[in-house]
Amino acid sequence: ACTSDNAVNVQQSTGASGGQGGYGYKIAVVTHGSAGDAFWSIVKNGVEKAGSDMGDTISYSSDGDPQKQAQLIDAAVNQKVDGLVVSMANPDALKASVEKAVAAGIPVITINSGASRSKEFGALTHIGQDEKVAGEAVGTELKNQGIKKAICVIHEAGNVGLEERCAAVASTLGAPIENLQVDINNLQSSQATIKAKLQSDTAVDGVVTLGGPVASVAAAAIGEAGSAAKLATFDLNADVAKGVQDGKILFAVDQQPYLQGYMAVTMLTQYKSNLNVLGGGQQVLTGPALVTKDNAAQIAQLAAAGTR
Amino acid sequence: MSVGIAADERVARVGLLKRVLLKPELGALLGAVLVFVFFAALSDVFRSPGGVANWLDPASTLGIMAVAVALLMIGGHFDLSAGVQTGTAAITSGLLTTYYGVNTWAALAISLALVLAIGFVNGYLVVRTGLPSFIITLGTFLMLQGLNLGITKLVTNTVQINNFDKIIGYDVLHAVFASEITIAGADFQIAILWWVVATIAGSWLLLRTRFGNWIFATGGDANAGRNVGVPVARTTITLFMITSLAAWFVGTTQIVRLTSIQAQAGFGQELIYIVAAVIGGCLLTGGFGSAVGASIGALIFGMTSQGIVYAGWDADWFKFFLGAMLLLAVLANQYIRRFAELSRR
Amino acid sequence: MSVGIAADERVARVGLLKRVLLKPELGALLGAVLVFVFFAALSDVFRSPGGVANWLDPASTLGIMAVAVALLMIGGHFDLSAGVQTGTAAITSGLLTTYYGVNTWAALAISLALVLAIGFVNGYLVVRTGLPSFIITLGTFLMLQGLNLGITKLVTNTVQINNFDKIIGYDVLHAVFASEITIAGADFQIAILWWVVATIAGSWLLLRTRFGNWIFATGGDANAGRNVGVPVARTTITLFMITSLAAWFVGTTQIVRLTSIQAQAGFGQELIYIVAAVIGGCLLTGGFGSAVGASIGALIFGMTSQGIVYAGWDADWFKFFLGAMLLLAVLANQYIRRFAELSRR
Amino acid sequence: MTDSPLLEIRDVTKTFGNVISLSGVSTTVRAGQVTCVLGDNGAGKSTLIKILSGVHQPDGGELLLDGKPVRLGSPREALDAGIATVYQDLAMVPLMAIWRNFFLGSEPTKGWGPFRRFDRATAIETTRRELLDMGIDIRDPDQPVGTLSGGERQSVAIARAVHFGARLLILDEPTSALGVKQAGVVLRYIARARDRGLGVVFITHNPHHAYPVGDRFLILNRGRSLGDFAKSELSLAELTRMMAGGAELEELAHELERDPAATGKAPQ
Amino acid sequence: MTDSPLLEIRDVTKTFGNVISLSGVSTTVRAGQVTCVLGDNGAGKSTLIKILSGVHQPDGGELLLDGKPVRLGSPREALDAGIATVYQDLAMVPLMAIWRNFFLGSEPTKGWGPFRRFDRATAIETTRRELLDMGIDIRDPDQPVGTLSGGERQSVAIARAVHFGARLLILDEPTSALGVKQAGVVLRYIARARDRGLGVVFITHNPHHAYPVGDRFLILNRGRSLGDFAKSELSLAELTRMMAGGAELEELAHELERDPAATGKAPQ
Ligand SMILES: Nc1ncnc2c1ncn2[C@@H]1O[C@H](COP(=O)(O)OP(=O)(O)OP(=O)(O)O)[C@@H](O)[C@H]1O
Ligand SMILES: Nc1ncnc2c1ncn2[C@@H]1O[C@H](COP(=O)(O)OP(=O)(O)OP(=O)(O)O)[C@@H](O)[C@H]1O
Ligand SMILES: [Mg+2]
Ligand SMILES: [Mg+2]
Repeated sequence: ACTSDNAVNVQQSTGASGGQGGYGYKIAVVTHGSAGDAFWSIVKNGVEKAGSDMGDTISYSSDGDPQKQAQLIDAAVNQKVDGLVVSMANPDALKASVEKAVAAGIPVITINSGASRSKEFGALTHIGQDEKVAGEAVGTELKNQGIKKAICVIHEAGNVGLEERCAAVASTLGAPIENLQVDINNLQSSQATIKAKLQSDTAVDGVVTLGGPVASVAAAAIGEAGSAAKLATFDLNADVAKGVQDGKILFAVDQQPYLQGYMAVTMLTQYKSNLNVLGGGQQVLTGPALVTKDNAAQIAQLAAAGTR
Repeated sequence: MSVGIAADERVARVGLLKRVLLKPELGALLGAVLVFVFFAALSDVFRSPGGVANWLDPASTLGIMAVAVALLMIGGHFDLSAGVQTGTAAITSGLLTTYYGVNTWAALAISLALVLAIGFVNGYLVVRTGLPSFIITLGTFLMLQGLNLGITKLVTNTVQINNFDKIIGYDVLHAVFASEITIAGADFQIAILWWVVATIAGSWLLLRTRFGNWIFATGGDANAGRNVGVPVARTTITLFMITSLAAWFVGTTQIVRLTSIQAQAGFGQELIYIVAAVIGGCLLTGGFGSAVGASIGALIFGMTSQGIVYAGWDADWFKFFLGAMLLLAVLANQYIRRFAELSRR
Repeated sequence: MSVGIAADERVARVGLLKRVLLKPELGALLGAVLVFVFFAALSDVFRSPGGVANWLDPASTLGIMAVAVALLMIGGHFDLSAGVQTGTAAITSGLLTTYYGVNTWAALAISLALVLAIGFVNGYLVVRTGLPSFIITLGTFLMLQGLNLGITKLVTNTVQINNFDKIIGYDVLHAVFASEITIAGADFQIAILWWVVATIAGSWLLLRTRFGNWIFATGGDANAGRNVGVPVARTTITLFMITSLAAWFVGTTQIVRLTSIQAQAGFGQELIYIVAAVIGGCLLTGGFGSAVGASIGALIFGMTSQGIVYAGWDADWFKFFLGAMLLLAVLANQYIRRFAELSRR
Repeated sequence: MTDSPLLEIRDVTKTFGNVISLSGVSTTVRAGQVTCVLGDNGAGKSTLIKILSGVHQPDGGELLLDGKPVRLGSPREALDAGIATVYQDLAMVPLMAIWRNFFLGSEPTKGWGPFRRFDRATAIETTRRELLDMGIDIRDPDQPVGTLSGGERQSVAIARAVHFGARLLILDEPTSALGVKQAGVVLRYIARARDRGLGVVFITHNPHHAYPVGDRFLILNRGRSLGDFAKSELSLAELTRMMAGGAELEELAHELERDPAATGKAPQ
Repeated sequence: MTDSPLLEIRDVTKTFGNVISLSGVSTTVRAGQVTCVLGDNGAGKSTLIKILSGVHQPDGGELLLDGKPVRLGSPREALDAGIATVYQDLAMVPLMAIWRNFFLGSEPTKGWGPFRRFDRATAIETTRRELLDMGIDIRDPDQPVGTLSGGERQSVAIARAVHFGARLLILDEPTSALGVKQAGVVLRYIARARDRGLGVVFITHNPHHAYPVGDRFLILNRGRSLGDFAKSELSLAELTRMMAGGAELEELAHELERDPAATGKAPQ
C-alpha cells in the first residue's frame, strides 16, 4: 500500500515561477565545481532561479580541470553569449580565456574565488569571496572555543578550494591542525578513517569538515570513537542544519552559494539592460555567515530545498 | 613400463608447505599478514579490538563487491559501472520511500529489480555486440553517473537524499544491514558477517557447482567452452547480474547506515574492487582466480588505507603510502608464489 | 590443380567499399562523422571555424596521449599512471624553474628524464615480475598522485604552482607548445598540429618499422614472439617509456598554456586515454589496433564532450549524454564492421 | 544395412566472407559404421566437421538426422542430439584442471535445489578411469590442461568425446599428434565405438589409419567432393592415390636416400 | 665424416618443479646429417628441442657447438648461433599477417638512422615465394595467421625456419598436421637442407617419415634415452619396433576388420 504520508522529504515549492517575457539574455556560467558537488549544486540552483526570474537563458557548465574550464569558457565565447559568469580557482589558467571574452565585448562577472585577479582580467565585479575568508572565520571561532589540536578533513585530494579552506583555518586557529584525507564517494569508509584518526590520536579536540555530507559522518565517527572533539563544518545541508540544532555540530559556516549564483546573473542582466553595477565594481561579499544553534532551525527547511 | 599412479618415477616429492603456498589465496593471505604485522607494530590502537573493528568495516563492503567482481573477472569481464550501481540502488530506494512514499519493501524490491536490469543490459550488450566489457560498462558507468545526479537534482533540488531513517520499517532494515555486534568491547558491523557469507557463497559457487565450472571456461576460453556446450552467453549475463546484486546490497547497507545518500556515491570505487580482486590473485585476462583471494585483497586494502591513518603519516602523502603498500603486497605475494613454484610448477 | 594467385576459384570478389570499411580506423571514422553530423545539426556554432577550433583543442592533447597509449595497448599493457605522469612532468618543470631557479631547458630535461625513468620502472617491474601492468601501474599511479600532492604542498604550501610565464625562455616555450594559428578567423592551437604529427609518427612506427612488428607480437603472443627472437622485454619497457614521453609533452603543453599547474593535474585522465584507444578499435587484450584509430577515438571524445555544451544540454545530465554518445559511437562502429565482415571476414 | 542412415549430409555449402570453404558436399554416416573424411590441408574437412557439430551453420544444403532435416544451431544442440566432437584445436581451457575440462558443459551434479552441486568425486574418478583406459596415466587430475604435452592433451579430448558421444562421434585428426602406441589405441577406440553401434566420422591424413577402420570414404579437395566411396569400391592403394600424393611416400624414400658416394661428404 | 660434430648433447637433464622431463640424454648432430628424435607422447622430445633452441636451460649436462660448450640463454641467442626451430605449437601470433609472422624477430630493413624501416615489399615477396616453393599458394599474405587451416599454418612455420636456419634446423613434429602431399614436401625440404650442409633435428611419431631421411635416431621413453643409433645399426623394422608399438599397426589392421558376418549388423 502506497501511502504518501510516508514521503518524509516532500518539499514545499519555493518561490513563484519566473517573469514572463523577461530580458531574454543568454548567460553562460562556467565554474570549477565538480558535478554533484553540494556547494556548486546550490550555486547552480541560484543561477537557474535568477535565469527564470529575469527571463534569461542560462547555460551552466563546469569542470574541475582548469584547462577544460578554459575550453568551456572558449565555447561560451564562440556562442556569443550576452554575459559570462566564471569562478576562478586557478586564475592564471583562465586568464587568456577570460580576457578573450572581455575582448569580444562580453561582460564578465567572477564569483566565489579569484577576487584578487578579477579586476585585472577586465571583469565587471566579483561576487562572494575566496575560501580564505570563510576559513579564517572558522579558525577564529574555533580558537575562541579553546581548541588545542584539530584535524581538517579533505574529501577530495588536491582540490584547490578545499586546500585553501584548511590553510585558512590553520592561519587563524593558533593551534596544531592536521589534514586528513577521505573519499567523498565512499562515506562509509570516510567515517572509518575519521574514527581511526580520533582513536589513534586522542589529543584531537576539534574536527573541521569541508562539506555537509562529510560533517554528518564525522559527527557519527566522533560519537563512535567516544571522543569529545568539537565539530565545525563548511557549507550547509539539511543534515548539517539538524546537527547544529542537536548540538552535534558546533557551527557551520555559510558563504550563501545560492546568492553567488543568483546575484551574478541578476547583475549581468541589469548591466546589459541598464549598465548598472552593484557596488560600483567593488567586490560584493556574500558571507561568511555562521549558522549556530540559534539560527539553524529557520535555515534547515531552506537547506532541504537546496537554496541554502 | 606403466607405473602405478601413486609412484610415478617422473614425479619428485613436494612438501606440504609448498603445496599450500601454491594456492593463490594463500600467497595473498601472507601479504595480508605482512601488512597486519607492519601496522600492528606501528600502532597499538590498530591491533586493539576497536581498531580491528574499525578497519574491518570498510574492508567488509569492499569485500562483498570484490567477491562479485572477482567472479565476473574470472568469467573474463570487467564492470566499471559496479561502483555507481551501489549509488543507483541506494538513490532509487531513497527517492521512492522518502519522496514518493512507496512502501519500504516495495521500494527495495524495485531498486533491486532496477539494478538487476542494469546488470542484464550490461551483460546482454557485451554478449550481443562482442565488444569488450570495459567499453560497454564504461558507457553505462557514465550514463548512470549522469542519471544518478540528474534525477536526484530533479526530484530533491539538492545532491543528496536524507531522512531514510524516518521510513516505515527502518528498524528492521537497520537490524539486517547496519546493526553492530559487540565482541571484546568493540562494536563490529554486521556487514562483516555478510562479507564472510558472501565469500563462502562465492567460493562454493565457483568451486562446487556447474555454474562455477562454466565461469572458469567462459573466462579461460569462451570459444572452447561454447564448443563443448557451455552456455557462455547465459553465464556472462548472470555474472553481470550477480555484480549488480552485490551492488544493491552494498548500496542498501550504505543508505541504511548513513540514513542519507549522495548523488555521487560509489563513483570511482569500481577500480578499487578490481584492485582487491587482482591483489587476491585474479587474472585480468580471465579464467583464473578465487573468491577467497578477492576477499583477502579487500582486507589488505582496508588495512592499508586505515593503517596509514593509525600510523599517523602525513595525509598529503596518503596516496603515496597506499600505492607503495599495494605494490609491496603484490610483489611479496608474487615472490612467495615464485619461490613455491620453483619446487613444483 | 594449382591455380594462379590472381584467380583462386575459392576467393569471391569483394567490393572496394567493403574492403575500406574493414579497416578498423574507418569504422571509427564513420562513428566520428556520425557524431559530427549530430552535433552540427544541433548547433551551428559547433560547425563554425571557432567551434571546430574549440573542440579540436581538447581532442588534441587527448589524441597525443591516446596514440601512445594505443601503442602500449597493442603491446598488451595498460598504463594507469599515464594521466598522473602529465602532472608529474609539469610539476617538476614548474617547481624547478619557479622555486629553485633552475635554467628552463635544464628543468625541462630533468622532468623529461624523470618521467622516462618512471616509464622505465613501470616497464621493468611488469617485465620482471610478470604481474599484470594494470596492478603495477595502479601502484605507481597512487604513488605519483601522493608525490605530486605531497611535494607541491611541501615546497609551495599550496596545491598549485604559478608564474610559469615569468621564467626565462617562456616565449620560446609558448611558441612551441601553446601558440595559436589563425585559420578562417578562428584560433587553432598548435597542439592540434602536434597531434597530427604524433598520429603519423605512431602509425609509421607501428606499421613500417621492425619495432612495430615487435609491438604486435608482444601483445599478440609474447611467448611465440620470444621463441622467434623478439626482444619482448625491451619492447615492453620502450612502450612504457613512449607513454611517459607523451605524458611529458602533454604536461609541458599544459603548464606552458596555463602558466600554472595544479597538484592533481591529469588525475583520472588515464581512463579516457584508454577509452579513446578502444573506441578507435584497439583490443584490450593486445595485439590489435591502430594509431589512427586511437586519434579518431580522441576526436569522438572531444567532439562529444564539447558538443554537449554547444547543444546546451543540462550540465547535471552531462555524463549521461557522454555515456550515451560513447555507447552509440562504438555500437555504430561495430555495426558497420559486422556489416562489412558479412562479406569478407 | 538399415535403410535410413543415422546422418545424411546433402549438398552442403559454406563460405566465409569471400572464401568458399565447402561447396556441394554430400555423404552419409550409418550407425555402426565409420565414415572417413580425407583430403589435403585446407580442403575443408574441419569446416565440414564444424557444421556437423553445430559450430557453423551451412549456407546451403541440409543435414538429415534419422532421415529428418535438422538445424544444429549450436554445439549444445548437437551434443543434445548425441553428437560429440574432438575438435582439431581440441576445445580445452588451458587454465582449467583436467577433470574440469573433461566434464565441461556436461557436469554431473548431486544434491537438489540450491544445494545442487558439481559431483567432484565422480568427475575426478571418471576422468582418471577413462584416461587410464586410453593408456594415459595422469599424475594428477588437478593439473591444468595447459601444462600437458600435445599428445596427452589430445588423448584427454578423445577420451571426453568417447565418454559423451551417445550416437555419433566426430574426430578431427585425432591421431596427428599421437605416438604409434597412442594412435593404435585411438583406432581401437574408434572400432569399439563403431561396434557399440555408434556412427563415427573420422578425419585423418593417414590412409594407413583410415583404411583399416573406415566403411565409407569422402575425399575432399579444395572445398569440393572428389567422390564418396564405400570400402568395397576402393582398395588401400587406390585410396592412397586419390589422396593427392598417392604412393609418393615409397617413391620419396628412394629419392631421399642419397647416392652412397655422397654420404659423409659433409661440407664444413 | 668430419671429426667434430656440429652440435653435441651430453647428459642433458631437465626438471619442471617436481616433474622430471629429461634425464641424462645424449646425442650428436653433424652438419649434413639428420638426427631423428622419436618417442611416445610425453617422452620429453619437445623439452629437448626447447633446450636446443634456447627456450629452456638444462638443469644438468651440457651442449657443445662445434666442440665448444655453449649456453643458449634465449631463443635470440640460438637464432644468432644459426639455430632455427619449428615449434610444436608453431610460435606464430594469430592476429598478425602471414608475412609479418614470417619475418617476426628477423625483419629485413632498409633506409638508415631514424628512417630505417621494415622492408615490406621484400618481406611480402619473400614470404609468397617461400610458401609457393612449399606448394602453399596463399591467397593474400596480409591474411591473419589465425584464419589459416592447421596445415597451412604449419607450412608457414616450416618455410620460415628453413628460410632462417643457417646451420641447424630443428623441427618438432612438422608433419603431424600435414596432408600426404605436404608431408612429402617437408621431407624433401629436410633432405634439401641436409644436402646444403645443415644439421637437422627432426622429431616425429611416424617411423616411415623418419627412416628415409634420418642418419641418427635418438629414442626417448619417459624422459630417458633408450639408445642413440646410427642408421647403419638399425633397420626400419627395428626402429618401428623400438618406438613402443612396433609393427602393431599391421596387427591392428587385422584386429580392426570385423568378422565379416557381423558387418552390416548395425544396431538401431
Ligand atoms: N573462420 C574462417 N574464416 C575464414 N576462412 C576460413 C575460416 N575457417 C576456415 N577457413 C578457410 O577455409 C579453408 C578450409 O579450412 P579447413 O580448416 O576446413 O581445412 P582442413 O581441411 O581442415 O585443413 P587441415 O587439414 O589443414 O586441418 C581454408 O582455406 C581456411 O583458410
Ligand atoms: N612447462 C612445463 N611444466 C610442467 N611440465 C612440463 C612442462 N613442459 C613439459 N612438461 C612435462 O614434461 C613431459 C614431457 O613433455 P614434452 O612436451 O617434452 O613431451 P613430448 O615428447 O614432446 O610429447 P608429444 O609427443 O606429446 O609432443 C610431459 O609429461 C609434460 O607434461
Ligand atoms: Mg582441419
Ligand atoms: Mg612435443
